[in-house]
Amino acid sequence: SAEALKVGVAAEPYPPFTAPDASGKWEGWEVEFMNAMCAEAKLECVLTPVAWDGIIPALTSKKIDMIISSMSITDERLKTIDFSDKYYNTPTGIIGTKGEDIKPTPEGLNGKALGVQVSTVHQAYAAKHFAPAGVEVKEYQTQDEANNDLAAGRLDAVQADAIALKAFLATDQGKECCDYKGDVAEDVAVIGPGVGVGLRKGETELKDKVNAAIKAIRDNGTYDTFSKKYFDFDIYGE
Amino acid sequence: MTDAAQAIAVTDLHKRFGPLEVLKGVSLTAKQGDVIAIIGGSGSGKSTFLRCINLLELPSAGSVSVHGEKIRMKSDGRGGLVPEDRKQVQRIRSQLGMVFQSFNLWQHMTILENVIEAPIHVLGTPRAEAVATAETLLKRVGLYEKRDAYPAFLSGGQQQRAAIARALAIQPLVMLFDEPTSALDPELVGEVLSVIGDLARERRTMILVTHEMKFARDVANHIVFLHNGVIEEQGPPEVIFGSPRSERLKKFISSIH
Amino acid sequence: MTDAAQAIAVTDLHKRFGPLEVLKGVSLTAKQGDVIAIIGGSGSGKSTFLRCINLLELPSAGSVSVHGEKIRMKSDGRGGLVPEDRKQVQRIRSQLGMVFQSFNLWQHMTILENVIEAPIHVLGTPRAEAVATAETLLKRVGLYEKRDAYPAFLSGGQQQRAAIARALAIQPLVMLFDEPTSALDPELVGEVLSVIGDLARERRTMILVTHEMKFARDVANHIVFLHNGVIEEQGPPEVIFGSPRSERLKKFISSIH
Amino acid sequence: MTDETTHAVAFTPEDLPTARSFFLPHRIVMMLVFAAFVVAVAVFMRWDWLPRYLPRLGWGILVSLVMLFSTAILGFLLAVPIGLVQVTGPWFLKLPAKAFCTVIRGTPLLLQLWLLYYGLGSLFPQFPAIRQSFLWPYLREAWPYGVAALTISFAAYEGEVMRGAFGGVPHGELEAAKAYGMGRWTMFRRIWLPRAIHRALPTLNGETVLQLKSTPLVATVTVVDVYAVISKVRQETFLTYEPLLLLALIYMCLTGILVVAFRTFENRIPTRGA
Amino acid sequence: MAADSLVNWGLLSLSAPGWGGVLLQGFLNSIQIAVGGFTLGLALGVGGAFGKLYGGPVLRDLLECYTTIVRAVPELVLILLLYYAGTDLLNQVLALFAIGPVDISGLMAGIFVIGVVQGAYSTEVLRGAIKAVPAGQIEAARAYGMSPTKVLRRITLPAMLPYAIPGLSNLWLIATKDTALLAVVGFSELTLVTRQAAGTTKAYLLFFLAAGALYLALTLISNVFIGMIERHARRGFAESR
Ligand SMILES: Nc1ncnc2c1ncn2[C@@H]1O[C@H](COP(=O)(O)OP(=O)(O)OP(=O)(O)O)[C@@H](O)[C@H]1O
Ligand SMILES: Nc1ncnc2c1ncn2[C@@H]1O[C@H](COP(=O)(O)OP(=O)(O)OP(=O)(O)O)[C@@H](O)[C@H]1O
Ligand SMILES: [Mg+2]
Ligand SMILES: [Mg+2]
Repeated sequence: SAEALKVGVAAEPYPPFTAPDASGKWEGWEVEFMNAMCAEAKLECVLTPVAWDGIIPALTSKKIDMIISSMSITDERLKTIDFSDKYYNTPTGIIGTKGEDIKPTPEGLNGKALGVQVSTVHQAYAAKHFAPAGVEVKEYQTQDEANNDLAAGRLDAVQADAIALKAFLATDQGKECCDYKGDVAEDVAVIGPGVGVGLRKGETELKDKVNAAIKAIRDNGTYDTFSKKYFDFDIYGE
Repeated sequence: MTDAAQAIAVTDLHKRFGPLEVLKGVSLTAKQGDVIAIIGGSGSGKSTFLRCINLLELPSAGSVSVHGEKIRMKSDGRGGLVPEDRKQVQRIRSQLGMVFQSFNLWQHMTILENVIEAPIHVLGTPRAEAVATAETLLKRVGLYEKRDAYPAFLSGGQQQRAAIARALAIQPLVMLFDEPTSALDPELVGEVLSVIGDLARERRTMILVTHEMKFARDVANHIVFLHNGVIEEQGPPEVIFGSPRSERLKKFISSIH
Repeated sequence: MTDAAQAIAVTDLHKRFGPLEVLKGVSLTAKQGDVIAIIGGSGSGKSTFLRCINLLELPSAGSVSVHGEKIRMKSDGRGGLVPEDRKQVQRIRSQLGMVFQSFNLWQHMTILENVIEAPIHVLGTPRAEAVATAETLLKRVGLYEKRDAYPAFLSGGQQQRAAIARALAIQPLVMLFDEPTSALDPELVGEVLSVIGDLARERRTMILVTHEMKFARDVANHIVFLHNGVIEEQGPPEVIFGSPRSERLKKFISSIH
Repeated sequence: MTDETTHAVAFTPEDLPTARSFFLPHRIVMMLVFAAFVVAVAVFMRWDWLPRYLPRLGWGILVSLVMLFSTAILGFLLAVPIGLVQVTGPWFLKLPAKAFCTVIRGTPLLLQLWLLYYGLGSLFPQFPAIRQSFLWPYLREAWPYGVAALTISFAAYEGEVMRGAFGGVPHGELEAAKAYGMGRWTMFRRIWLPRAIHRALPTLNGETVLQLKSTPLVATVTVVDVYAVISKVRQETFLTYEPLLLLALIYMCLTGILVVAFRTFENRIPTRGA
Repeated sequence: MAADSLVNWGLLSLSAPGWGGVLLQGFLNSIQIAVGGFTLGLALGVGGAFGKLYGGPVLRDLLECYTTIVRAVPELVLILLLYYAGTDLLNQVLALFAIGPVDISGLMAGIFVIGVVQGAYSTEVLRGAIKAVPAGQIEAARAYGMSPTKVLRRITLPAMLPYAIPGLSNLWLIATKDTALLAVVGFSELTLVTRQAAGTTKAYLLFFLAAGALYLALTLISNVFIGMIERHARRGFAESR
């Protein structure tokens, strides 16, 4: 049998997709997705936490074999690595301090401090649309830190994946400080068609297996079964 | 200021280090122009006595007056004395030029800087004036060429001469020397003694602790023999060296030669 | 092994340090039981000669035989010599007991450990046997009580005696001493010399470099006077000290007394 | 940390090569090999991103240097009293100073930084008084936390060095100052402190290089120094080695400049046998 | 909210709802890396020091480059470089010998990275220590016929220990603290798990203080042992009593 594949996830908590629990075990929607997909593809997968900002080099230097870490498929990334088909897609949104007048538009954010996670599509989006319009874009290593700084008043708003943001708003901390300001305008060129499994270039055999497995778990209902535990809507998107 | 001509007057000085009483009541008066040499065996309390004069050691009892001004002391409540007025002590110290056995030049300053330091920062002399005085003094001790060197690069004899210039720079009423040559190699002793000899011939008031008996005899007009914390005998050098009375002094003098 | 009674034979030894030729052809033979003292002024090459015998310095030319076995050397291609066979050198060194001016006891070992180190780790003597020998030797030099002390806690004289015991422990054919007392305070010299004197009286083969002329005269049966890298004069002590021929030796002897 | 250890972990002026030593034959060969390596790196690796990032890199270097100098100076100003009270202070000053040094030197700087930024920093906004105060605009930023953490760390390490330096000033030199009538403050200002700094200078060198080596940690709390700029390059270009190699080179140059500057400064007061 | 999270000691409990167990596991990882890295560094340092002192000119210069680079570049940068390049290189070298890529665990990579950094530091510490051994001690050993390796083993190494131990103990303390830097490559040592725990529970102060206490305890305990080792090593030194 083949050796175990190392699946890289960002070492920083990204609830509800990936986060360690108090016993050090990783949990979340994406962990379940990984388990289901690997089981379907008859792959032996080991979850391997890697620093987010080094996750692509880790893949190319063979420290890991796959990335399942809410990584959006973008043209920029496709120059370096390969992606499977998307396995989820959610809108990009903005949350901000309660009561403050913030809109998810360049004008509505003018003069405000907006937090994003580094090397995400959100960062690319903010750099392209907001930074030139006089928004102070601050970059964080992890989504968690950005959220935290929003709650701590160091930021006025945070842009990220709508689901991750809503998960944050559901926490005590999020409830208290912030509310959802709306989705940002579409820009597929930057935000891409959704989130896929990151793979090394040229490993088509693995890619085919993964694609087939994603399709299979969606067809046989497994995908929906574990998704229901986390979300009350269809995360696969259209 | 009862007697200005009286440069230093020490009365019944006692000094105790814990259980050890090092000075057991020493009195000494130095008139202006006096050159007093203090001799005695090792551990007899010579250095301690000298250091008590400028309060580097605090006496346990007794009093010190410099130029007729008595240093005011009060009891520290534990059987010792502490100065009443720190400012007074500092002022009086700045009238006493002390030269140490181990030179104690400030290593982070050049020779010139060493010499002008106290005039500028203690006496408040303007810098230009202090430098002018310092250069004269350094010429006098034969170190003018070395004025920009750091102490570590000088021989022991040169360092001690620089230390003498430094002490002279505050234009002290009295110079105090604590064995100024005993840290020097024999060849270097001469150059330092000759500088001190010159000062003595000018009748500058000096108190010197020394082991160089021949030198003491030549330059001092008064010799004090300290033994076991008391003045065992004192007098002019001819008497002390020529016809000592006490057994101990006789023994001491014969052991030196 | 042509002549086993010939403990050491040095033939036409030359030693150059860069441009400086320190030894300019020195030959010397020591028969078993000989006690040879090498004397000479400072810088005359005495230490260098001794160190060439056990190849702590590599000679530039010439040969050394120990107990009739010649140390094989080959040219190093730069005008010097290097040993052909390192094993042979190590074996021969273990037959020569060297005592250094500065003792060079191993500081991280006790006195006993110092003495048993070479027997165990060079000669392969079983530990128990080495300890037994060492204790005898330490008793002999009067250090048995100190066997578990570290060298730093001993006086210089005690350290040198321990060093002698260490050298004796390998049961050397020849003992080499390089000014064994010159790093000692005068009061401590006697105790070391008396130990060496005992060895000489047992007619143990020894070559010693020394500045103690009286001692050399008493214990040696042959004196070598080295000057400027050559043997200026040699012979029995009575002749060398009693009726020296060369001017230089005369001058040297008179300067010593 | 003793002087030797500082030397062992930081490149210091003693390590500077002399100009003449470069012209040994084997060195020339090695330098040629090295040059070939540099050429290979330049030619075969990707550097097309470099021009785009140059302005930001320059800015990042500036931020790193400002971080270094501000924290080293502030830290040193703290280190002086910390060192001093440990030598002469009463127990109620000595003890906290000692504890401060032990705790700071006993825990990783990264942890201290995060404790300040995420821990303390997330407490502040919960007090409306702080939130409304004039300090808030600064407390919102990341750099004050970076500066604070680096300053505290430098103060602790350097405090230990200054303790040794104050204690090591020969007693006689202080006595001489007293004997010429200097007051306590004059003596401290003119003799004790400069002499202690003079003694500590070689160690201070090493400690400053160590401080430079610590500055990239502030990038982990969103301060955009040169390390953060390079991180960004890495994330945007997905290159592994090129940006890191450049970063290493930048730090080597900074260290080199720092060390040369220190040597020049140190040579102004010569010490015997140095 | 902050007030109760500050005092919510339950979060530190060792079993599941508490994060104490994870923290301790991370601490254990840190210690393992520190021990491994320090040991590897020591081995490199012994080789490096002897190479620098007795090696040929080329070896000496190469070692000089090694120590210079490591001492001039921040650990954080070195750790990143070595973490990627080191394991990459290793695999490429192995590929040359037709051995497939080995699986380098985070632990091994961490030890390797800390070890290489520590190696340069140890080289300098040990070189200084070896130079401090009086030449006469080594000469005496040679004079009694010891072979070079025996001189090294029996005399040079033990004799230099007293000089090396203060420096080495500082390096050990540096090693324990440098493990925190591995957090930036996602290795779950104490600092990273602390951050994860703090991020999840929002009890930042509590967890960072707890981790600080663990590091400090390690330092203080180490100091006790170092003191004992040092006293033993300096037993032959007069000034120790
Ligand atoms: N700070 C001190 N604490 C305790 N005892 C001291 C102190 N200073 C001096 N003593 C003791 O006081 C005695 C006299 O010392 P002092 O230095 O005055 O002697 P001295 O006559 O100058 O001797 P020497 O010729 O050796 O310099 C000695 O027994 C010395 O040990
Ligand atoms: N390793 C060396 N390198 C260069 N020159 C040396 C070396 N060892 C000794 N010399 C020189 O060789 C000469 C002889 O030295 P040696 O030590 O043999 O003299 P010595 O007769 O033992 O003198 P002393 O009585 O002072 O010990 C001296 O001029 C010395 O400077
Ligand atoms: Mg005295
Ligand atoms: Mg000699």
